[in-house]
Amino acid sequence: MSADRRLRPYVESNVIMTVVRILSPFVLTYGLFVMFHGAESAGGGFQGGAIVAAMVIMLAFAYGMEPTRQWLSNRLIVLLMGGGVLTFAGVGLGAMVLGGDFLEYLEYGSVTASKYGIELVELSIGGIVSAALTGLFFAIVHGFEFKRGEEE
Amino acid sequence: MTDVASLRPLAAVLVSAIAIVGIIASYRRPNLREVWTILAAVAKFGIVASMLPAVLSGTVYVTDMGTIVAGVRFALRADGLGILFALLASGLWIITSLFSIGYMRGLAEHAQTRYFAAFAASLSATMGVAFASNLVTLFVFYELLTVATYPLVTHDETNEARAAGRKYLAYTFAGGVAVLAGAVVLQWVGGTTAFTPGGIEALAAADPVVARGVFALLIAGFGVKAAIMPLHSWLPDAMVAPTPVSGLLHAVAVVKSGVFGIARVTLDVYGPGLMADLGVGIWLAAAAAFTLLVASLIALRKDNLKRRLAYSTISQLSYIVLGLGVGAPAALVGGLLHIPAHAFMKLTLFFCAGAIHVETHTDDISAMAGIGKRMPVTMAAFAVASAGMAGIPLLAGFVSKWYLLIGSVAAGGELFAIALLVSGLLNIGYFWPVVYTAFFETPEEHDTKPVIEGPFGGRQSARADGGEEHPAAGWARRSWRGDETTWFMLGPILAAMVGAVALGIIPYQAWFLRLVEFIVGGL
Amino acid sequence: MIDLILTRYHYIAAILLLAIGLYMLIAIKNLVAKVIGLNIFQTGIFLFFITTGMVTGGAPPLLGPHAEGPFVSPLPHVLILTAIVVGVSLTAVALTLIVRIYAEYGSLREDIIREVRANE
Amino acid sequence: MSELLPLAIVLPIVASAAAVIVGRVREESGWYLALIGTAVQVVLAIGIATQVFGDGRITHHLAGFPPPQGIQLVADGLSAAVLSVVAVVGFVVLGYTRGSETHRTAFYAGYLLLVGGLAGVTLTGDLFNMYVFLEITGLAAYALVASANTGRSALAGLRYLIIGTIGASLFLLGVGYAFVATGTLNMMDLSAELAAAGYRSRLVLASFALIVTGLAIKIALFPVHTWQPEAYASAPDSVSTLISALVSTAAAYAIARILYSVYTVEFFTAVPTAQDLLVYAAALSVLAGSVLAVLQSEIKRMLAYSSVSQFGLVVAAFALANQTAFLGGTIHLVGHAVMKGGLFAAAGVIAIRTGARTVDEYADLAAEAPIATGTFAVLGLALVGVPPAVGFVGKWYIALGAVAEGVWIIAAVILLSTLLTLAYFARVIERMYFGMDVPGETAAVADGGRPTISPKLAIAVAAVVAVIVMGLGATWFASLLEPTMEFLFGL
Repeated sequence: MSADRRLRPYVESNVIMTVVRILSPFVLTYGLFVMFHGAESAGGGFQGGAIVAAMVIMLAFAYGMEPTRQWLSNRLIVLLMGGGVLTFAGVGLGAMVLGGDFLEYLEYGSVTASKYGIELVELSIGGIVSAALTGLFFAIVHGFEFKRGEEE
Repeated sequence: MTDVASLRPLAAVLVSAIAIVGIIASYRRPNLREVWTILAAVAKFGIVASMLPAVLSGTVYVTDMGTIVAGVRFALRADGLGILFALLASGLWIITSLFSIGYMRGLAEHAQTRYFAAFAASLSATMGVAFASNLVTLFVFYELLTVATYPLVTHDETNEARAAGRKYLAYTFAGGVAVLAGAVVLQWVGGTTAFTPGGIEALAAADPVVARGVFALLIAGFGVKAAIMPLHSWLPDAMVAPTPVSGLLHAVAVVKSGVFGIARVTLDVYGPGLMADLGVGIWLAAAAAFTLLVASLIALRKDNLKRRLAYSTISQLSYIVLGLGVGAPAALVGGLLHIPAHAFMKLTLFFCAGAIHVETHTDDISAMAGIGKRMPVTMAAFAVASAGMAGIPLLAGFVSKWYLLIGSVAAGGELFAIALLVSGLLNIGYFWPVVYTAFFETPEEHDTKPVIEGPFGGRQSARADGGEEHPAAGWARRSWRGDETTWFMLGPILAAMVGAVALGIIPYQAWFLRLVEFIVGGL
Repeated sequence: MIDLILTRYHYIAAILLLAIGLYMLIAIKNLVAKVIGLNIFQTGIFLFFITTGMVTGGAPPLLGPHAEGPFVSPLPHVLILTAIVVGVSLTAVALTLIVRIYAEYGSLREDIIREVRANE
Repeated sequence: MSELLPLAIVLPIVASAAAVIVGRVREESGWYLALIGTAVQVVLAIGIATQVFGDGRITHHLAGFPPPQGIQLVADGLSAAVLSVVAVVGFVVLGYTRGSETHRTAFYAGYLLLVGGLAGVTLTGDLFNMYVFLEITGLAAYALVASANTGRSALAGLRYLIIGTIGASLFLLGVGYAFVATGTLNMMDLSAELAAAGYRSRLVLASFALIVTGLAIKIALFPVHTWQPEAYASAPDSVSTLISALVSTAAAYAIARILYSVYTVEFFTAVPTAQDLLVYAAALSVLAGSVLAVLQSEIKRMLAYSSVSQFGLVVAAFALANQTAFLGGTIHLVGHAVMKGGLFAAAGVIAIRTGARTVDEYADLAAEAPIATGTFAVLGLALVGVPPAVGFVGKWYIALGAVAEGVWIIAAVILLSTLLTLAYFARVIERMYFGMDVPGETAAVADGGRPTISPKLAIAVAAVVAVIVMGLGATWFASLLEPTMEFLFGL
């Protein structure tokens, strides 16, 4: 397993690298766009997170696994995951603190406030899903030095 | 029958349980450990004896500890039958613990702390069995008794002992399951499993098929420990245990808890009346009669002394079951009186076997020619006790057999009376050779089969392994107590023999007959 | 029989996917193929769920100023969204375990692994 | 006071996330966060239990939506009992992980996720939500089983994952069929809608069969138990203690919840064949589990097969569908969790102190590890059903329920299970105490090794005490459960 890590599994091709370099900003913004929409229109954290994760994996294919892995430091992935769960729980528990049930957005005052609440939750879920998927992908690619995080 | 709430029954059960802690705590100092056992034995006997006069005058001590299962009280009741068994077991525990000390030190046995702790545990379980107020509480202590006696059966840790232990566990747990099944169906049919003198009324109303089924289950369950014929084969194998274990447990505590269970079922769950209507009493008596005859026949052939005594226990226990099965008042008195009678006599015999094993390391009767010269007092006690077993007057065996005979004739069971008499003859058949070869023969001109010629037994039985040959000069006669056993063993032998004789001559004044008549009267 | 197939074809497709998935799980020796089989098995169930939400002639379930008429029921879609994420995370954990097994036993085929373990 | 319910689920998951984050900063913090998390969980569980046993069921609507649409959390007597066992065992077993090999934060994150998932399964009132929590529990369990860094545990983890996922997917398919038949997923609503949809309709029957098969795989009943022995045997001792006590227990609770809250007792009266099938399959599991357990040489595999047999007993009790059998099933469910957890803990201590892992290596251990073998023997006998321990009380009620139902074969199997369990425990106890070789002869010997108490041993001893106390306190627990049974049996 470790023997073939030095070998580059595929030939670096400029075509893919340029296409990916052009595509990535648009796909990432589209992913964010999907994450934001969840309250009144189609969209949501899961799909957005999946799109962002797909883009990061495409980057890894284009620019090689190891460089992308070094670029995406482990701490960022863990912070994104942990932070996402804590914000989701925070929004839910906040509603309870204000006297409503768990995740009762109307407790946050008006309808718009609840819309923002939903979008905040969608964003945190997007963060969790994208971080989890990229983290797991790199764990598999990297062999087994880094113990996989389980909190999908 | 006025119930008096008191802690004495619970105290009787817990005394030896506390002693276990003391025994294990003082595992470094054997003498202190033995003191714990003696103290517990005396205290337990004291508590039980203190309840005797009140019970004879009709009061019943009850300790109620809430419900163990919905609708079932976890309570200990010291009624007549309970006191009879408890008095017997705790009394004999005193002399048996003395004997055990002599025996274990004589043979320098291993794991003595475990031995004495298990002994104390089995005695507290026996008290629980005696004082249980309903079938479920009886089952609780019945299972605990099995668990407590298992270490004693497999004490020697040889392959043979382990096999005997496995067989013992399998049989007794199977019996436990049968009792549990009976109790469950009884709770469902009769609504209660509490012991009520004269039987549970709701049981009479239940349909006969289920009632007979429950009776079969309960008798099979207790029958395992009471060693009724088809379920008996664990008892001879358990003789591989040290002799005091065979003495108290297999002649007093374990088998007696089986017979005691059958007594509870016949007297306090069904009652003689209902047993007669269901026609199950006859089947029970028939099984008992079959057992007592066949067991005596097998005993004739056994060359190992302890195995012969084991089969004699199986047949004697069936005397008791026969009495309970026949159901006539006199037979009930005979059966219940045979519990203490047989206990005293059989204990004496086992103690003698133990003393012979410690002093001369011989177990087989064919190797005991002329041993009377070496150990005259022990063999004299053996002779007296075996005479009692055969039912010779002025000894305990005669009194109970007398009542049994009258009862079975009164109830129209002449066949059972004949069976009892034939069994008496067979008893002589297998006890007399032991006494004869001990006193009237010398190792040289020793006739191996004084009574029965022919194909059964014979000379080719294996020599006792490990035991040294008799000394060339035969059992040279030395001073009176010469090399008898230490007082630790001789004392209990004589005490048990005196008990057997006392029960023979003055059974009423020795409380037991009075207690039995009080029980049978109260039905 | 024909109209049954014409009207119920999506159920048949779902059952086929289930069957294929199970077959792959049981018959194929390669561990990665088993995980793929597992995914196909789950996709079959997702297909079954999604198709139950279909309302002929229903409008997409979006409340807006001029939305009217029968809506396609959104509930199965929401459920399957969660189920997809669960499926993905299961596949990820399975693949990580397969990496460890490969590192330990040097093979991905179940029978070879059993031999390697047998003579360990 | 119904806020406790969501807290009991969210807090462990939040603690798990916090453990991951704090774990990056300080490596050692994993265990302490887990301690705080499970301690709070115990307090919440006791709060919920006192509330439920005080004044009946409490419900909580997530996000304020009323039941048919929104997800509803429900706690009644049964779920409060199982939740308390989950919380207490989760807290106690944590002490076990402290002593043993130092675990990384990922282990404790998985540990807390498992406790959170179990709390979710116990409290949820929505069928699909139960699938999600079953998967969360499963995921954490697969990861924990594979956390021992041997090849064997990775293979066992993968096998557990594949078979567990098939089980969960069948459960999901069953939920799908129920959803199609009725249009709702809330359990209370479903019970009414299913009755309206007709119990004998093919859709409802299919959903029942799929859900019960899926959960049977999760509980590891006989035909579909193949993942359990290898998973328990190769997992680290602390993990196998936790999982053997809780994961199957939660799945068995799920079957009870579905049999009584979703398909209710009328379903069994309407479709007696379903009841017979379930009861006889469970009885088969009792017999087969015990026979397989006797054949094992490795102790943990033997205990795993013993779980297969004991859960057969629990499922048979729930399938008998009368009050006494239900009570017996609940008592045995809770009792078995404590007994099996204690047995695995004791086996772990014995393995650490004497290195013995198989039955033959257990020869003559009484001298080397007196207290550990003592607790193993007592817990074994408790599981066999020797009275005052809780094993006997559960078996008594189940047998009484079976007899009251008139199902004699099942009553016989239940009572026979005592002997079957004895078959594989007596073998071990005999080797432990009466060993293989005959020890030397010593005069008036004083024997018994020097007993030392390590935290792990304290857990096994605590299990013994708990088993005896629960045995004696069973009738008090029965009275507590009375209102729940009235509600579930719709009297």
